[in-house]
Formats: sequence, C-alpha cells, structure tokens
Amino acid sequence: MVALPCYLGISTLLFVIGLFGALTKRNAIVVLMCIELMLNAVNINLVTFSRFIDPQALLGQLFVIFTIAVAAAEVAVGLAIIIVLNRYRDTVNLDDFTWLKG
Amino acid sequence: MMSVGLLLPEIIVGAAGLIVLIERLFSKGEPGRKDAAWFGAAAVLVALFATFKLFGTNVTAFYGSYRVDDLAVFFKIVALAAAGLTLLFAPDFLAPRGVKTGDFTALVLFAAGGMMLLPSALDFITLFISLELISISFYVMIAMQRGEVRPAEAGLKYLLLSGMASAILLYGMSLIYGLTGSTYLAAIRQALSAGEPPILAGIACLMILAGLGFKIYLVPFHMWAPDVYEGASSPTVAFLASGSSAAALAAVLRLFGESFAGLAGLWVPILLIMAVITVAVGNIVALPQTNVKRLLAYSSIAHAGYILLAIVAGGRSGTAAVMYYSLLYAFSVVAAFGVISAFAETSGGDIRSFAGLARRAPFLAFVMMVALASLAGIPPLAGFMAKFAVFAAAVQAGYIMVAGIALLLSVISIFYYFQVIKVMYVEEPAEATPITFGLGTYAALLLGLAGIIMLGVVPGPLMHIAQVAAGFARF
Amino acid sequence: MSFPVVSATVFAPLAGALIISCIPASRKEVIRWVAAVATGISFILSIYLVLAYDLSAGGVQFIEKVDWLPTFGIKYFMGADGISVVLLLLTAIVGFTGVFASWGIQNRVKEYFITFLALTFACAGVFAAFDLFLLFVFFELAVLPKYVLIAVWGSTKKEYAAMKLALYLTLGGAIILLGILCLYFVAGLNTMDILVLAQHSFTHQQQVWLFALLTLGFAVQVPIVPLHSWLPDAHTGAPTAGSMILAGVVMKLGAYGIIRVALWFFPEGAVVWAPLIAIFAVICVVYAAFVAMGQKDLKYMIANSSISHMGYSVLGIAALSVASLTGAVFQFFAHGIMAALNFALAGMTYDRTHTRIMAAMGGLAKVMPVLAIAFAIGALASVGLPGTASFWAEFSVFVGSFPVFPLWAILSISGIVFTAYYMLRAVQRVYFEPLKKEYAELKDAVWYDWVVISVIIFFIVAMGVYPSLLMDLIGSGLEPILAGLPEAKPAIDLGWLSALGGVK
Amino acid sequence: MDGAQTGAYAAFGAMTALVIGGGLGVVFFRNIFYAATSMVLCFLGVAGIYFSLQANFLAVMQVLIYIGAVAIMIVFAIMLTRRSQMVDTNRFVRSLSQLAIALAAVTCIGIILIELAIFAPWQISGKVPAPDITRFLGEAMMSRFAIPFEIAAVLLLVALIGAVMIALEEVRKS
Amino acid sequence: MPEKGLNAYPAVVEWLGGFVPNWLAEVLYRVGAGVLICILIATLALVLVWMLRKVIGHMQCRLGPRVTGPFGLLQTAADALKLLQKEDIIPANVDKLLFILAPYVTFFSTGMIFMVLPLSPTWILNDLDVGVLFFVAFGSLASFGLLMGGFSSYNKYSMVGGMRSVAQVVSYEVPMVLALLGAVMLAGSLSTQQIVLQQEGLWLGFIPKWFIFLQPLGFAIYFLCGLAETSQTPFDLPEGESELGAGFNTEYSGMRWGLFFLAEFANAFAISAMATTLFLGGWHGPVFSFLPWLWPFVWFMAKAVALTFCMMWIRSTWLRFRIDQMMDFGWKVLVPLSLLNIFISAGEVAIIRSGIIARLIGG
Repeated sequence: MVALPCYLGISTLLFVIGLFGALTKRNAIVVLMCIELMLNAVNINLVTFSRFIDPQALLGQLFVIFTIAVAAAEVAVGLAIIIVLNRYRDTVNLDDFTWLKG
Repeated sequence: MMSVGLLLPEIIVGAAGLIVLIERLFSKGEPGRKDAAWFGAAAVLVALFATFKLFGTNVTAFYGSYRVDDLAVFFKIVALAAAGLTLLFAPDFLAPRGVKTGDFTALVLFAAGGMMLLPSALDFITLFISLELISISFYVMIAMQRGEVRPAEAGLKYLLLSGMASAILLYGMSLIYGLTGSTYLAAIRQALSAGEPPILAGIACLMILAGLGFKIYLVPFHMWAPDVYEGASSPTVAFLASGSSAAALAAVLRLFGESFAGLAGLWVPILLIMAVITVAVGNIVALPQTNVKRLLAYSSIAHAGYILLAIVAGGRSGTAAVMYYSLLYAFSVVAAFGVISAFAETSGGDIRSFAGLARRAPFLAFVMMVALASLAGIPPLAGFMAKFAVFAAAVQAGYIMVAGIALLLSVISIFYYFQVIKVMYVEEPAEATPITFGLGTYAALLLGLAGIIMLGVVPGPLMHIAQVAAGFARF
Repeated sequence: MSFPVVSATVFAPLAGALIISCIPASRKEVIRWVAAVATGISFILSIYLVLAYDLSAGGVQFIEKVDWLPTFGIKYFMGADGISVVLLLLTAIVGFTGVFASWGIQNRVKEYFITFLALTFACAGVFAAFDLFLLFVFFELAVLPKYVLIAVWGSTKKEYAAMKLALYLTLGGAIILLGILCLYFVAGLNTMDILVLAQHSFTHQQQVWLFALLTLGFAVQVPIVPLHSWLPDAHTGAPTAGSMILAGVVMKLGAYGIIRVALWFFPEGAVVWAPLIAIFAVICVVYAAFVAMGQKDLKYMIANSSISHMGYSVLGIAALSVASLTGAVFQFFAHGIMAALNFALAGMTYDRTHTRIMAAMGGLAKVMPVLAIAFAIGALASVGLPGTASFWAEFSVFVGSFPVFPLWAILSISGIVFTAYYMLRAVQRVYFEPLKKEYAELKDAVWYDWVVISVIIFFIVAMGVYPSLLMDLIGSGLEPILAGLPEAKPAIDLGWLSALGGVK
Repeated sequence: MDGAQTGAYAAFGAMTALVIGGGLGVVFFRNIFYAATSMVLCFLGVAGIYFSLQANFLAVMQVLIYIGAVAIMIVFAIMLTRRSQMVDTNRFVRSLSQLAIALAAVTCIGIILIELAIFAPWQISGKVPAPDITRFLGEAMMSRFAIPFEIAAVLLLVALIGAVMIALEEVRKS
Repeated sequence: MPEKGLNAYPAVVEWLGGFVPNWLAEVLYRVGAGVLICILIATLALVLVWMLRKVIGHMQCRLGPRVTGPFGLLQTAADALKLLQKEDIIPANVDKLLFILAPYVTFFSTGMIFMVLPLSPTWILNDLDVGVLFFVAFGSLASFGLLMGGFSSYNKYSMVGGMRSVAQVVSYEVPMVLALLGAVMLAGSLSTQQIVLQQEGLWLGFIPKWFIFLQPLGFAIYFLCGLAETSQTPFDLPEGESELGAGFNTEYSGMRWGLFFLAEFANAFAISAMATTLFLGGWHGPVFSFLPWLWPFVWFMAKAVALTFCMMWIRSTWLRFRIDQMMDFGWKVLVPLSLLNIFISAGEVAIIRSGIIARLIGG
C-alpha cells in the first residue's frame, strides 16, 4: 500500500496545476478543463481519505460521486455558453470578450 | 412520514418546477404567456405557508445530515420571498423579449429549492450539492437571455469563477474531511474543538471561506458581481442578489459559527480585515459608476461587508443580525431591480435613463427611492434597522474600532445612492412618455415597498423571531 | 391612556403629508391648505403643550411609551420636558410659517409639501423622543427630505449643496450611532430609555470618550466651525421655507443632542472637554461673523450669521453653568424664529427681485415698506436688541459664561458688533438706497407674507417682553441635567486649555 | 520493502506520471486538442489511482463520466469552436505580470499545502473497507444520502435542460 | 454460490507467483491477458468477417467468398495479409501524433472490454465487482479514439463523421446503460460473472432462468443501442458512404484502417457477448460429460455469435436512419422506454423478493 502523503502530494500538485491554468489561460475551454483538473485533485483527496481514514463509512467516496455529477453538469452548461458566445464573437478567448472593468 | 413533512416546502417548490417544465414540453408556448410565472408564484406562496408551519420544529433528520430549525426556516422564507417577488415581476420583463417564461420560472423554482435546502444542510455533501444546484440554475438564468451577447458573457464569467470557487471550496472540505474523518458538521465541530487543531485545518477553513466568499461577495472574490449584474437580466439579478447570497450566508453561519468554532482564533481576524476591505471596496468603487446595475453590484459588495461584521461578531445577536439583514436586503434589492426591469433594461441600466423618472413614472421612482434609501440605511426603512442590528452586534462583540471604520465608510454610500435619487427627481427626462408596466410588476413592487417600510417601522416581531431562531443555530 | 398630545404634535405634519400624497397634483390650492391645516394643528397643540406643562412638577410629562424593538429594549417613548416643549413650539412656528412662506411655489407643489411636512415631522420628533434610538431615528429621518428639498427646489449649486449636506449629516449620524451603540453596551442595561440611561453612572474613562464621540457627531449638525462647510451652501441652495427650517430648527438638533445626550449622560466628560468646545464656539462666533461681513449674497450672509449665532449657544453649553445653559437653549428658540424670519424675508425679496446680490438691490423700502420694516426688526433681533427674544438669550449666555471663560465671553460679545455692522448694512443696502428703476413695479407683502411676518414677529417681541415664560420652562428642563454637573471634576489635565480659557 | 510494495509503488509512479504529466499537458500544450488529449490521460491516471485505493466503482465512474462524457463534450466544443489553425490555440494571458503573480502564488500555495499535508496528524485507520463497496455506496445513496441524491437529480435536470435552453434557441435564431 | 473461484485473475497470479516475484506475476498476467485478447479479437474478426460476407451474400442471393480455402474461409486472412503489407500512408497535413494514436486508443479500449467477459465459469480475465460499468466505461473511451481520428485528419468529412459517430455513441449510451440496469437490478450485482450465475436454473422445469424473459424490453433496448454503439445498420450514419466518404476513417489506410475495422468487429461481438451475459444466461446450457469444461464456452460463443448473426441480418435488410431521426429515436423513444424498463425491473425485483412467485410455482 502506498503511503497516504504520496497521494496527497499528487492531488496537491494537480490542484495547483489546475489553479495555475485556470488563472492564466486565455481560452475559455481550457479554463474549464483546468477547473476539472482541480476537481479531480479534490476527488483524489476524498478517495484517499476515505480509504485511509474512514474506510468504514466511506463518506469520501460518496462525496466523490456527487462532485463528479456536479462537474459534468457544470461542463455541460459551460460549454453551451461557450458555443453561444463563439457564435456571436467568433472567439473563445476570454480577453476578446468585453469583460468591461472587472 | 415525519421526515417527508420536513421537506414539504422543498417538495412543493421542486414539484412546481417540474410541472412548469412538463407543461412547457406539451404546450405550443407562444412567448407572450405569463401564466407559468403566476403558477410558480402561487406555488411559492403555498410553500411559504408550509414553511411557516415548520417554525418551532427544531429537529435533525436523515441521519444527522438535515436540520429544520428556526434558523433554517428563516432562510427558507428569505429564499421564498425572493423567488416569489422575482416571479411576480419577471414575466413583464421576459415576455416581451421572447423568453419563455416557463423556462425561467422552472429555473427560479429549482434555485429556490437549493436555497431552501442549503440552510438545512448539516453535512458537506448536502451543503455542496445544494450550493451547486443554486449555482447551476443561475448559470443558465444569467446566460439565457436571447439576442444579446452580454448575458452569455456574464454567464461564462460567473460560471468560470464559480467553478474555481467550488473547486477551492471542495478542496478545503476534503482536507477537513481528512483531518476529522467525517463530513458531518457536528462531528467536525467535535473533532476540531478537541485539542489544538492542526494548521492545515485552518488553511482548509480559509479555503472554504474563499469558496463561500464567492457567493457572498467577499472581496477579493467579488470580481464577478459588477459584470454579472450588468450583463444579466434584471429579474435574474434581483433573485441572485437577494436569494443566493442569503442562502450562502446561512451556510457560513453554520460552518463558521459552529463547526469551525475551534478555529476561531484563525479566521476571526482574517474575516474582520476582509469585512473592512469589503466595505471599503464596495463603497469606494461604487462612486464613479455610471450604470445603476453596476452601482448596485458594488452596493451588494458593501452590504456583504456589513453582514460579515455580524458574522464575525457571532453569538446570538450576530446571527440574528445576519438573518434580519438577509431578509431586509432581499426586499430592498428586489424592489430596486424590479424598478430597473420595469423600464431601464434597454439601455442596460445606464444612470441617464433614470433621468426624470419621477415625472414619467412617479410610482417607480418612489419605489426606487425607498429601496435606495433603505439600502443607504435611512430610517425608518428596513435597511436602517438591519444596519443597526449589525453594528449593534459588532459593538457588542467588542469590535468598536472596526465597526466605526465600517460606519464611516458607509457614509460614502449616501453619495451614490442619492445620486440616483437626484437623477430621478431633479433631472429632466429625455423623453416625456409615461412608462407603463404590468400588473405583476406592480404587485411585486408594492409588496417590496410594504416589506421595506413595514419591517422598518415595526421591526420588533421579526427581530424577535431572528433572535429566537439564532438560538437554534447550535446543533 | 389619555390623548397622545406629543405624538399628535409630532405626527400632524406627517398625517398631512400622507393626505397630500392622495390628492391629485393639479389641486394645488387644496394641497396648500392641507399643509397649512396640518402644521396649524401642530402649532396649536404645541402652544397647548407650553401652557399645559406643569412647571411645579417638572420632569418629563405627556409620556407615551410603547414597546418597539424589545430585543434591544427599544421603546417608542415620547414625552416633553421643559426644553422639549420650547423646541416643539419653535418647530411648530417655523413649520406653520414655512407653509405660508412657500405658498408661492409653483413647481411640483404636491411633492414639495410632502417633503416639507416630512422634514417638519422629523425635526419635531427629535425634540419629543425620549428613547435614544428613537431620537436617532428622527435625526436620520430628516436627512432625506432635506436632501430632496434642496436638490429639487433649491437654487444655486443645489445638487452640490444637497449632496454635501447629506454626506455631512450622515457622517455625523454615523458617529452618533457608533456612540449610541457604545454607550448602550457599556451601560448594559438593555434599554435605550434616556431617563434610565441618564441615571446610570458611567466610569470616568467611558464618560470622557463617549462624550467626545457623541459631541463630535452632534457638532457636525450644529455646526461647529471646522465642520460647518455644508451649511452655507445648503442654506443658500434651499428654497425659502427650506432655509427657514434648516436655520430655524435643523441647526438646533445637534446642539439639542449635545445637551440631551452628551451632557446629561456624561457630565464628567463634559467638564473635560468643555474648554476645547468653548474655543471652537468662539471661533464659530467670530469667524462666521467675519465671513458674513464679506458676503455679497444676502442668503449667504444670513447663513453665516446663523453659524455665528449658534456659536453663542455652544459657548453657553460649554460654560456648563445654569445661566449659560438656559441662555443657550433660549438662544435655540430666539435664533430659530429670528433666522426663520430673516430667511423668509430674504426669500420674499428674492421672489420679487430675482437676485440675492445685495448690491443689485436697493431702495426697496419705497415699494415694499412692510417687508422693509419686518427685515429691520429681524436685523435688530439678530443684533440682540433689548426687547427682542435674542437679547435675553445672548445676555444670559454672557452672564453664565463670563465667570468661566472670561476671555472667550468678551471675544464673543465683540461678535455682536460685527453682527450689527453686517446686518444693518444689509438693511441699508437692500431697502434704503435709491430705488432702482427695474424694481419700481414690485408689490409689497401679500396675505401669506403677512401671516409669516406677523406670527414670527409676534413671538420675537412677545418673548422679548415676557421671556420668563420660556425661561422657566427651560430652567425646569435643565434641572436634572445640571444636577449631575457640579460633582464632575476634570481628571485629564487640560491645564493649558484652561489657561487660555480662564479657570472655572 | 517487499515485492508487493515495490509493485504498488511502481504502479503508483506510473499513475503519477500520467496524472501530473497530463495536468501539465493541459496547461502547457499550445494545441488545445493536445491539451484535451492529455487531460484524458490525466483522468485515466486518476482512475488508476482509484483502483489502487480499492475504489473500483469510482474508478469506472471516472472513466465513464470524465472521459466518456466530460472530455468528449470538451472535444466537441473544441471542434465546434475550431479555428482554421489549431496550433497556438491554447495561450496564456497577455500580461506577463499576471502570469508571474499567478505562478508565484500557486507555487507558494502548493509548497505550503504539500508541506502541511505531509506533516499533518492524519489518524490512519487500520481497518479495511467492507468487501462490497459498490453495494454499500448504493445503499448509502438510497438512505443516508437520499436528500443529496435527489438534489443531484434535480441539478442534473437543470443542467441538461439549461444547456439546451442556452444553446438551442440560438440555432432557431440564426 | 461459488464466489471468487470463477475468476481467472487471482488463481493465475497465484500460480505465476510460484515462479516469479509477485509484481512480475501481475505484470505477466496483464501482458498475457492483453496478448490473449488480441489473438481472440483477431481470430474472431477473421471468422466474423467471413461470416458477414457469407450471410449478406446469401441474403442478397449471392454466394460470398468461396474461392480462397474451403467455403472461402481463408478469404479474410488473405485480406488481412493484404492490409498488412499495404503502404502505410500518413497524409501530409494531418496531425501526426493524434493520427497515429487514434486507432490504438480505439482498439485498446475495445480490447479492455474483453477483460470482463465471462466466457465460461472459470474463463474470465478479471471478474471486477463493477464489470458491467467497466464495459460501459471503456465502450465510451473507444469513442474518444474515433474523435481523435476524425479530428486529426483535418478533413471535414472525417471530422463530421467523427462527431456524428461520437454523438451517436454518447446519445445511445444513455438508454443502453439504463437498459443494462434492469439486469443488474435483477442480479443485484455489477459483476458480470455474478449476473451469469444468477441466471442459473429453470422455471417450471423447462424455461431457462434467463433475464430476457423478465426483461424483454430491456433486451430489445440494449440490442438496439448496441447496434448504434457499433455503428451497425440502421445506425451506420458515421460512415454513410453516400454522404461522408468513409466517415472518421476517410484518411486512414493500411493496417491503421485495419485496426479501426478490427475494433468495430470486436465491438460488435462484445456487444453481443454482453447481451448474452446479461440477458441470455451467459455460458449456461446443458453440459455433457464429454469435455465438461468446454461446453459453457461453446454455449456462450454460440449465443454471442447468434446475436452477431442477427446484427448481420439486420444489416442486410434494413435501411439507414437519417441523423435527426436517429437522434430523435434515441432520446424520445429509447430513453423513456428504458426508464419505463427500470420501473418494470424494480417491480419485478419487489415481486421476486416477496417470494410470491416461488410460492406459486414452487420453484
């Protein structure tokens, strides 16, 4: 059995990579992808904890089922919006949208 | 049977949403129809009665993951009030623009369901999924307006930032789960208050704060607010501003007031500083705004700062103040956006379009003035009482300096609120045509007005309810 | 429960406003009469209060108490003691005459009277409230009508002036609110009842800081000089009746608050800070008088003279003696009606000549002798001529404050000289120089001008001749406040200030 | 370290490479399709990690939903919003300072989190999971987590209908 | 009820562990399994392609291949040889990496499905507790390969073909999974082997306890969706030659094309095999004393091939759907029906659990 911190290390790295991407990418679809990476990092965490710390109740695994569902839903709506925007603006780059002042 | 009874209001709202959707499926649906919204509002009314009956229940059900207490019931009522008022005036806005009222109604009802479930959630899973139900409904509501690109942009911005926020929130939750071995708030409180909690728990708690901070306009997670307020349709924004943040506040109360009490030494100072920064940013950045919707966005941010003060103050009066504030803020903001949606949408809420509103539509102007004055905290309107309760809680908890700074910063808000009032009453209208609006808008505005004035003039009973309910925040 | 006289006095204007809001805007005459009746009722009731107040019993009478916000122990607690009675009368006079002074307004009559009546209502409420929270509510309630009144019906720089006023008053309100909350929780009595809180003994430290906080908040409203810059703009920008009520009543709210709250609750704090306040009071008197001298605009001049006059009141408060405080409160009344008269006349003149620059007028006494005489009386009252109400006010302020701050008292007496100079010069410039051609056709006072002039002048003269009517009332009102003062001893050494200001 | 341990660590290493490599690929590939493909690899790695943690059900769900639905939807969107040239479709923001700040902040967060995660007092339970995890999860969904389960159902409905509402009417318009 | 003894994986690994270190045993097992699957698929494909040609030929009153080998049996082998030696063309403007990778992704994920097929009581490569979902999951992974292929070709026909096929797969996956659920609910397990075991025995002494009798609707939906999943007629739009050239594999040739082709056949067989497992009693059948271990395998293959034959039958006789009809059919007919099927299954489970039937028929 691989030790718990190793799993946490992976998940943290993945989370950080996702966060970095989400903050710095210009393409809306990629930002969405990066958010998925972050959610995957969370899921790794949850599964790890439910295996190591809470193997009887497995709350973490249950939680993961819900996060997966939410992630899928979010992507579906997000992509719908992106496609609509692409029709109007012919671009998916965030800085090409009139983001106004922020 | 008992536990189903606990969920009755949510079931009514959800079922109404489904019925509206099904009706939409089978009807040919000419876009001008408004009956779906009326039906939704009626369902909300029924749910409101069902919710009132739950006052004083105070039970925990579903294996400790769901709690119906006065606190939850109070926030359910806020959500229902926001949804009901929004549904009343929304069709007047949506129908002429070719949006199917049924779609919007269903989304409002589902989001309201999420807002009603969230304050009752006693474990991370229920809490998270309710929060996301709200978020996703709002993604759609924000982005769905036809024929314009602004709403879609606003929707995308909201979605991306909200997605990031939920990822951060979840990461914090996962760490808390790892450290305490449970996702149940009660168990987490127990685990965290036993002995010295690890630093990681503090970090996790801050991540959760960041995630929820997105919903409650906490600076620096507020960036979405102005663009979304400007881009989205007014009914959506009204509901967003009044309902969504209130529900999130309930979660914040449960989490930070109870579960993370053991970590208070860490998050209290941070939240205190953030509260002041939030008030400052909200009020100062609102000054140069020339768009009333953006202006109200910053005002929302400023108000979030005041509420944060009450959260930090904690205890019974702090909790009560948060609750009181949420309800009264909901009334004010719905009234304001009701007015905006009645006439100002075509120009996107630009302040110039408000010129001479008092001549073109005295009723609208009056409602707007009262709503803004309430937001500015002018007595005897509801907003003043709410502000009083918040600052009283802060002073009681000993944060006199912070309360003082926030109060002084709040003076700035007079400038931008009164600016709008001035434009409405003093300036000459560009065109003199009187503005007509539908019966629903009239009813919603009248109700909002009554709420603002009545709850300001007779605050006693509600304040009492809030105080009592705040006592049940413990679980 | 007997008939709630105080509430009726306070709420009569509000009721009038509500009735007016139901009248179609085109029925201007009806609207005016409703306003007149509403303020008239308030006027009659306040006279009744003055007469019915039982001097021998003293204290707060006509009490009405209803639970309002029980969680905070807040009550709807109205009543009247000697001071309140006097100030209610003042408010009623100014409100009543204000309606007639605004008779000629043609623009948005309905909204105008609603706003005006709301403002009158709020001001009257402050004087009748004996719950701290209620008092503050009335205080803040006045801000919005003031803003609207100036912003919509004002003249020069009206929007700027209105915004400035709103910001300043809200700033003051915020400070007061903080102070109230602090004192509420420091006292820990779970009540906002002024009478109860006044009995609570705060520690010295608390008294010093809370007094400072509250006085600072109220000082914005008075206004005391460094915080005064909103006032000239506001008074000048406001329409005639607006100026009347601003100068006549609103300016008193702050000073009233200092006496009612800060002084009563925190006598020790008052003793500590009094020398500093006295300095500012004198600066007020002298500086504002100087500024008034330099004004070309009639209304600016009167506005600055108001600041100067309120300086006397503040000095009287700072002196903390029986005579000086009585004088200060009497000055509220005296200056209130006098400033109302001055502004009313300035307004009437302006309505006819459409200018407020004194140099542009001249010789108007020939065409409008009534107004000229009235203005002259107002000017003399302003100077404090014996036989007018303000003589007694200023006299007792001097008598009371001279033993405490001799230097400051003398300096402020000199302010009278300036006042005499600019007031009389104004009378001369406006009314007694050769008549300009373009003004030859102007009309003298019409009936509603008569109402304003006669009512106010009646009171100026009556109180000048028979001051003890109000003096006794004020004295009885001040009794409990003064009772706390003698034991108060300064603990923080403000020696250098005392050296400047004399020794108590 | 016995053989099983070595094997487990070897497998873990491979999965780490997939996950982290895939993650980096998403951020650093300049062709967005490559980014999407490396995201799929990353998801596969995550599924592997679940297998190694005896969460078979989740591992399969990971493949089914993340790859079978999420990744495919994303690729669809990429195709629908396709430029003529795919190279250089996945760029960083223009401002260097924002990039630098984000990098610094993210590095700090990462270091702190990993540091704390390693030294946190994890209370590792020696127990092993119940044999039939899938059944256990299913039963929990129907009892303990019935409410979230129902909410999730509504949420998915909203997402489904919402996506259609957003995208469909536009087609009618254009 | 025999538990894990039916799983080849632990037994084989244990046996291998006698010779080599444990981890090497694991690796060897996986490599061996992979090789086995490849061989299986290749063989199957050879047979099935021959069968297809023969079946369709005869149905269309032709003879099909008959020259190469007896009954033309070697025709497919010859074709495969031809493919293998064909020039390996990678068009100039394709995205090389993805273009090369795509067929392998598809083939790999199809191959993974064979991991969980219970060919006989002991012949299953890995009896996962989530076997059915595993099958669905890797079925959807396969569609990613199609997308890659379609996209990397930089050819609009390829791309549209790829998108069409994936849209089709994704849409029909929904009713398919819902239909699968019926059998899963009856069996109370997601493990393929367990599901087969649940179908043991006879009702009333002569009806085999196959789930198809309880789940006719589920079986029908599953089979239709299976056709769509594998792009068989009437759902063969992605490669509708008349509209799109050859769909996502327009640009492919040689063995790369062959891999797609193989994967398609393997997929078709896998669908049939899974249908057999879930609804037709898997390897259950009369066992004779002659080579008893072989009979289950024979029954399984027979059932699966019979189903594949049905697919070919449909292919040779039916017309192709139009794309919007196809989508409408999936979402508006199959999905509601499959939801209905779940309710039916739940009712059946309730009835069976209550024991009424057992009492009625005494079995």
